[in-house]
Amino acid sequence: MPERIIVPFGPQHPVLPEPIHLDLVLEDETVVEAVPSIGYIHRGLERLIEKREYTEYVYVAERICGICSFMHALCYSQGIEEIMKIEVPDRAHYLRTIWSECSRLHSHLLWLGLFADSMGFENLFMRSWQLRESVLDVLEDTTGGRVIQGTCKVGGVRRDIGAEKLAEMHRALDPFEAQCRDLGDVFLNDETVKYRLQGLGVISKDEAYALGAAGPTARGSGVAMDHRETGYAAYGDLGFKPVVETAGDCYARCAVRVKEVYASIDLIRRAISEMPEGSLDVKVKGAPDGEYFSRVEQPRGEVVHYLRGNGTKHLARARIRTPTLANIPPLVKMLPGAQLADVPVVVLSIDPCISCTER
Amino acid sequence: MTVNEEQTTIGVALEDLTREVKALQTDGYRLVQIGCTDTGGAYEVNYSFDRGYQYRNLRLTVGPETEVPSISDIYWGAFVYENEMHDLFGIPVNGINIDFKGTFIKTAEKYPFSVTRRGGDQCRNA
Amino acid sequence: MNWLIGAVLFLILAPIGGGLIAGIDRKITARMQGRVGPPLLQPFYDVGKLFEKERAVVTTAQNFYVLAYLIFIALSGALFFAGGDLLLIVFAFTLAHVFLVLGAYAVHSPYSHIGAERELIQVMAYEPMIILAAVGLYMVSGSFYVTDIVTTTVPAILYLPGVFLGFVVILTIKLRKSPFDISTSHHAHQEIVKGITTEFSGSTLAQVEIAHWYENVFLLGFVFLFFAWNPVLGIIAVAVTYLAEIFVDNVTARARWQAALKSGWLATLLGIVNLAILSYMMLGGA
Amino acid sequence: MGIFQMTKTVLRNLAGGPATRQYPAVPARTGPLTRGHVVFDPATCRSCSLCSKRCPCEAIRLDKEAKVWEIDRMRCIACGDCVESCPFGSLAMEPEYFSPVVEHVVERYTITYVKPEKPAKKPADESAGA
Repeated sequence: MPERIIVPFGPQHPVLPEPIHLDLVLEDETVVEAVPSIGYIHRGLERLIEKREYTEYVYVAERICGICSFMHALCYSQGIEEIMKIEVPDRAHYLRTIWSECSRLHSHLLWLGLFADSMGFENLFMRSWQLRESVLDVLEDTTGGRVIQGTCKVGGVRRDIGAEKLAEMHRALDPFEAQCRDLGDVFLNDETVKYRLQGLGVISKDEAYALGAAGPTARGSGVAMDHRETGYAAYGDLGFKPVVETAGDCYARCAVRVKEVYASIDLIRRAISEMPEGSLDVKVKGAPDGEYFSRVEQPRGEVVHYLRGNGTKHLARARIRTPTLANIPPLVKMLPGAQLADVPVVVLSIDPCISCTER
Repeated sequence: MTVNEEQTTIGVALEDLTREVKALQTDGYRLVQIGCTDTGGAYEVNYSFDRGYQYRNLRLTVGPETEVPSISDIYWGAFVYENEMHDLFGIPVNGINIDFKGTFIKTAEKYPFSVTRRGGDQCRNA
Repeated sequence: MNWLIGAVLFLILAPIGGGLIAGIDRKITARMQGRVGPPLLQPFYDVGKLFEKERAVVTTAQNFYVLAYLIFIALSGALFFAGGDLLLIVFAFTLAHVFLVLGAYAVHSPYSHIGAERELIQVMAYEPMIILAAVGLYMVSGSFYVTDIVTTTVPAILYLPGVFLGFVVILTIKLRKSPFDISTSHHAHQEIVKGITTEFSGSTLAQVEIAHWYENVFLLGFVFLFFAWNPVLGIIAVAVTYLAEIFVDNVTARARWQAALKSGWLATLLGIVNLAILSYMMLGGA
Repeated sequence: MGIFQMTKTVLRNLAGGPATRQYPAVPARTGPLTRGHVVFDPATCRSCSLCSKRCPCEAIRLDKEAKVWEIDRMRCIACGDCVESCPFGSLAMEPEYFSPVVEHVVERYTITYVKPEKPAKKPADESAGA
């Protein structure tokens, strides 16, 4: 039997700027076992709900993650609205959809950049982030924040996007899509990228389903599961089909995200042209009493906010299951058999967001 | 195509847990999450499952020191949630396939969400 | 006396030239990536800062090995510019890398150990090709001495296109450029952190960096040999080759070590085929 | 073309010049809505303390007796909730980011608002800004 060595990976590793620790048991350069551990930055945000009024917790929920921030706020608000039976105006639904998809765009472009970096393709990394910057500019112009938008609230949204800005965004979409397609072509067609990704970290459809994989990790294995299909916010009006790849390897997971970038651009375009007029929010009175499992599709997969109110201004419990936590078991199954050189690629292919996980 | 999401919650007794979970697995449900809520002296443990956006919850109510059987032999991926139950709430879980024995989530304080600790840890901001 | 002047000039000017080349490299790379990039003299600032750092070492032996690495790299370059024997130069060059690998093995860090293993694989990948290049130049000019190769009037590149191409491939390994930056890269974003140089710090790391500058100048001098019959063309060829390396660095992902080894040997094969045809032609012509 | 797919982008970058800016020599891009930092106007504050109640991170403290309004910049997350909740328009959000500091200072203001002499049914024209 070859000699085994243990290579620590993380919690502070330059290729993965997230505090997850993996003990990699190696035989030569092949991984035989990977043991993950987290909890380096646990913040106890779930307990903070007992000290904050439910309307203010939106800002805390938004700060669970710096990338899916808007979607955490959206998921939380939707949960409260469901418990309190609040009907949100249509325009708020559409604005929420636009900001959600902008967040998805910036998250996926960020991920594509990090992914390129993990396989040593610096130029592609720079290009992805350069494109992401234009999405962030739009977010800053419309919400006031680059990554923490702070525009979602219980009962609607806090800000409107003016007709002029909407038209400008609509005009900018076509050139932006062309640039994204150039970028996507590199990810999907470049030989060196394919050589690094194809056949790596394969997880079958059944396995992905049984392990409870979420988001692009599941869809890359052929599980057609995307919470946007349930038609929350304006997705029901806009119509939506999940992007599915069947190979189940890192290349498939990358392809899912690249195609979701295109799909998001398309959704934004349609949401802008079908934007209804109307009010932005409804007045929220009273306090939530009841419980609800609110679910939203984040860039990384489905997030679950379990909210439970007891008739006071303070909720009794918020439990947040982030997609990365659900994707850790598939990751543990993917790693054995991979080369050490491929470990960063495999780990990044689930798009780990540890700060989400350590809510 | 829009699918309507439905949520149902059913209570389950401790001794029926593994049998019920097994039945759900045979029906093709996937495990979404396991989450605990403390209800003042006891815990509610929600085992959430999903099949085609139909959401089902098994709700187990246990006392502070009650041992809960692991479902990780049915759903392999359950170990993350069960370790979390143990590390944050101090609920002993029996027979997890990958048992981190309290080191999965390394918090400064042991069992920060445990009911027996209530009142002891005041939030600094409050 | 000419040989001494060449060697001394190399020892003094190569670090300056190598640093400038590194600075230009970083600037061009930055522009290819749409960045502003660091100032031209940034590599010198970096090395200067490294020398000011506190000496923190795990095993003192590593300092010795790295110093030996620097000395032998400088020696092989000096021999080259003094017009010495190519075979001796290649030997000194290889020995230098053995010292670097030993330096990395001297510390007990998994990252630097794996980096050292990969460095050995790289040596395996590029070594045959460097020897073939020396043999090819001998076949064209009839001498292993750099002085004779430089003064020859035969356009070596026309006889050795395969050997030159093969040499360019292994140059990517030697310059530590993507796709073959497997043992260490210029940016620590790698699965083995910074590979072979992970555990070197302060002045030791500065020595590695200076050795790298010497090495680059030496290797570009090697490229020049293929075009020695026309010095102007030679300098243009060196610049174009280096630009091509930067370009390749920017349009490829990092390969696994298996691919690096395979490419190195494919390059060697190309060189062997070239030499076989050449010797057949020479025998046929003779 | 499978190999060297990136060529197009590389050439475009070479021709188009850098896309980055040399921050902080060149200031960061901000929009009119950018939430930079909160500014306080002590002349209009009527000590209603809504801002400190609404603040999700308890960065604002108000002492009605001493007429002191405090903000802890290190706690403030610039969400803008206080600005929206202020009924007198004493708070505003400026788009510039607060410059980094090396020590923890709590900014303190003394409220200079003086109640008008006689309640002459002053119309509430200073409604909430932002």
